[in-house]
Amino acid sequence: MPGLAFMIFGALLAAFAAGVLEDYRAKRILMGVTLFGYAAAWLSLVWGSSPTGQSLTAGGWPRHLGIELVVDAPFLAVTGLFAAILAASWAADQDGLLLKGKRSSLFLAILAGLTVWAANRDIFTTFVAVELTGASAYSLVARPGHLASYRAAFRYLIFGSVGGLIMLLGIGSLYYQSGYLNIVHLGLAGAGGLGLALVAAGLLTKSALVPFHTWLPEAHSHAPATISAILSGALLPMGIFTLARLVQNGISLASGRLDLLLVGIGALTVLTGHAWAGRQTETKRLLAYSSVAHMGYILCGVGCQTPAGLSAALLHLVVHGFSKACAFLSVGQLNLGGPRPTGRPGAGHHQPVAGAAFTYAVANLIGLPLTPGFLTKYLLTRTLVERGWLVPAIVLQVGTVLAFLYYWPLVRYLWSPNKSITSWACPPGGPWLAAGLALASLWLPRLFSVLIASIP
Amino acid sequence: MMRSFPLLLIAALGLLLVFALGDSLLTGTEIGPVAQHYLDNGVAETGVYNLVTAVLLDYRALDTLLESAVIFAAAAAVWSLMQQRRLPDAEGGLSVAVRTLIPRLLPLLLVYSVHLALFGHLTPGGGFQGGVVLSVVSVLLIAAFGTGYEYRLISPNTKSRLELLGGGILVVIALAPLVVGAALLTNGGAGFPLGQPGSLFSGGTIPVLSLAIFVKVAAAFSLILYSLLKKGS
Amino acid sequence: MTLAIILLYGMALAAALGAVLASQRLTAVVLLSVLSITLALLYSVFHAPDVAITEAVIGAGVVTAVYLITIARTGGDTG
Amino acid sequence: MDVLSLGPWVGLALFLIGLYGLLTSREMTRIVMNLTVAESGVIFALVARAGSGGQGAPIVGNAAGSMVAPLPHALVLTAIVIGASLTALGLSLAQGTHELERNAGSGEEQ
Repeated sequence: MPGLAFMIFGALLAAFAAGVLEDYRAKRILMGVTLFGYAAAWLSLVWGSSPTGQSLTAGGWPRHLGIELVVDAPFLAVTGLFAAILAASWAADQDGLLLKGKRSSLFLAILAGLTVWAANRDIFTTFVAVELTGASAYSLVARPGHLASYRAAFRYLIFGSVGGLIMLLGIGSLYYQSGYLNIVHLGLAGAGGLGLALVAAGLLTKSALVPFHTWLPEAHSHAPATISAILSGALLPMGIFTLARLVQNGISLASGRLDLLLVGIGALTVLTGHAWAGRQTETKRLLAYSSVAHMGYILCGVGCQTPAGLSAALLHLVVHGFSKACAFLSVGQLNLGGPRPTGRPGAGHHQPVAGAAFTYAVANLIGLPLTPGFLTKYLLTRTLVERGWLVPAIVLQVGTVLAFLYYWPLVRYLWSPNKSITSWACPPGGPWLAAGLALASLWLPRLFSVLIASIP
Repeated sequence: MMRSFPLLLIAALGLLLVFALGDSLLTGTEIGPVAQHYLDNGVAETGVYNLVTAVLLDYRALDTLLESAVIFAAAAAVWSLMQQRRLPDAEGGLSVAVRTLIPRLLPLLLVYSVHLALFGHLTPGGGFQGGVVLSVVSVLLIAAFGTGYEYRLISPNTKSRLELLGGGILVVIALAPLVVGAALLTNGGAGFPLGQPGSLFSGGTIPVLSLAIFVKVAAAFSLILYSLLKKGS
Repeated sequence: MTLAIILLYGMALAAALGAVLASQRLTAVVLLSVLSITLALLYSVFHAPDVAITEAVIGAGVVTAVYLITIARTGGDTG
Repeated sequence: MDVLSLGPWVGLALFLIGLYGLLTSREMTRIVMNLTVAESGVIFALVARAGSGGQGAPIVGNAAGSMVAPLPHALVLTAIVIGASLTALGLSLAQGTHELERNAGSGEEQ
């Protein structure tokens, strides 16, 4: 599978090279070429993929001695998501925020880190990949000259580092229980217990699950819109992704019900996220809290510990990633960022494409019928009901109603008939991109459901 | 009550951790199957005497590459955050005693850093440690002669290029085994000569990786120190 | 040997407590580098010379330098 | 009781001391320092647990008797370097915040 090696090391080499470039246009081209090559390598992996997934170990060792990398349906699903989101925020970066200083290196390093994070089946390499994406993401939150964003970035860094430390402690426990670091071997050796609880606590901090979510609203609302799209859509759910890998390989608590614990935290997060989102007056903060809620949905699916639950969670991860990135990017376009009462009513009439993209993304996030978001929420609810857990299933529906209640005024405001503002500059290209993302999200669930259905 | 709340929380967490880690991290002496394999077959499979280096640069070389990427990312992040700042021109240059002491210390540190990087596969040390020692040299230069001197000696642009050089070598070595159809980062298995264990030229790609990391880490850490030394307007 | 190790344990814990509780940032930085050197000695006792070198070079060297620079750049010792 | 087997407990204590500092400190540089203390604790626990399993460093030719496991040492080296990078990053954010606060303060005075 040379495609995987090119995805990882192509992004890494481009990140190193971007550190030397000074010229903005050269950086822009380098980033574009890298994303294009990444997408090409991804396609080659999709064509060559087998239903059971393929595995390789770096260094050619037996997998317990080296670091195992796998290309399977979940890997392809999330890396496709990364490529699309990063390409969209690259193209939507009108004011060159991603090009200042060495930020383009950080952007590409995030891509490399996320790819390794998705591919590896080694608990310590996961830690290193987590820290690589973290180290690249923290400072991207800080906008030059913007005090609140610096504070948010620092808070993000501290929470991320403490989460990483707790994860490291858990990794130590798992390793000394069994002597292995490979997830499959850890599962076979029966490692788990409270070591897993520590690793899970670290991962759930990275994914902002209640009660470890307090860093997220600050970081995601103060960051530039292009960065918020990457953080919310691509980076945030990866903690749960790794947790799903652990759970899938039979690593479990020694006593107590892991499934109930995860679904409980998930349901609590859904309620908390929606409740706080409804109280926000600033659109980006609202979207940030909505991300918290959606991490809860995904965790509910993982907590079911059934193939149906896991694939529903993965589908929801992909749909949420596309919709949330689309929403953040179109908010940047529509200038909906300010406090709602002083924003611009009727902005949708002036920028119909961006307005439509935002409206569609919101419909997806609420889970209105006929959208992919509806499909994934339906699958999650069905899995919960099949397991006999009615309370979390009802919580999910309550969440949908709450989401509708707080998104509705926003959409109505966007399309309000007040056309008094005659014009303001609309950067070319951006709205179409957001619309393209929206369209892509329509079809991807179908594609991936075919892939996922083939998992034994 | 409010003042003792953090203490209570920590005590509770401590109890929980003792309970959680009591039978794994906190007690026991067994080595485990993977580490035992490294001890038994490490020298034969990788050709180096220092088994920690064998794990770092051969068995788990991907971790190490990513780790050097973390340092790179941190350096790029610090650089971007401190971009608007300028070097203080007037600052720098300590007392005469320090100025005469440091030039005598420098050759020693230089030799030590290169030694660490070159002999990391035979004795304790390696590219990371050597690179960090080398970056301390640039701090000493700044302390003794001021930022301007260090800037003229090796400018930040040169350091960035050195980072790219080190990173480029790492990526080339990582991808080279694909040419012969081996997995990425394969060392002995892809035909790199492992040499006679215990000699300077042993371990296939390991010494080369170590040197590339040496250059990269030294450049990255001195970029970090340089950026942090700059002053706001 | 046993006594020396216990002494090092005590020194590490005392330095850490001091660094956390110190009222001045400069004191805390000095205690942090004491902690690093103590830990480096302990690592060599625990048969980990590689880790010992790294901890000495990074913990007592670069990280201390970074702290000192930051304290100088953020208004000296007022925090 | 072997005094070496106390090592991981000391590491855990260092971790808890660092966490206590994190809960009680407000100033940014101090927060990063406490993070460093907590991190040293975790790392020391990992190394100390491996160190009681043998009589020599994992370097062929130097060891008198059985060697300790090299894997934890390699993991810990990675963790130390990552920790130092993040410390530098946190401190640069602290410097940037301090500068912006100072500028905001002087702006209000004028």
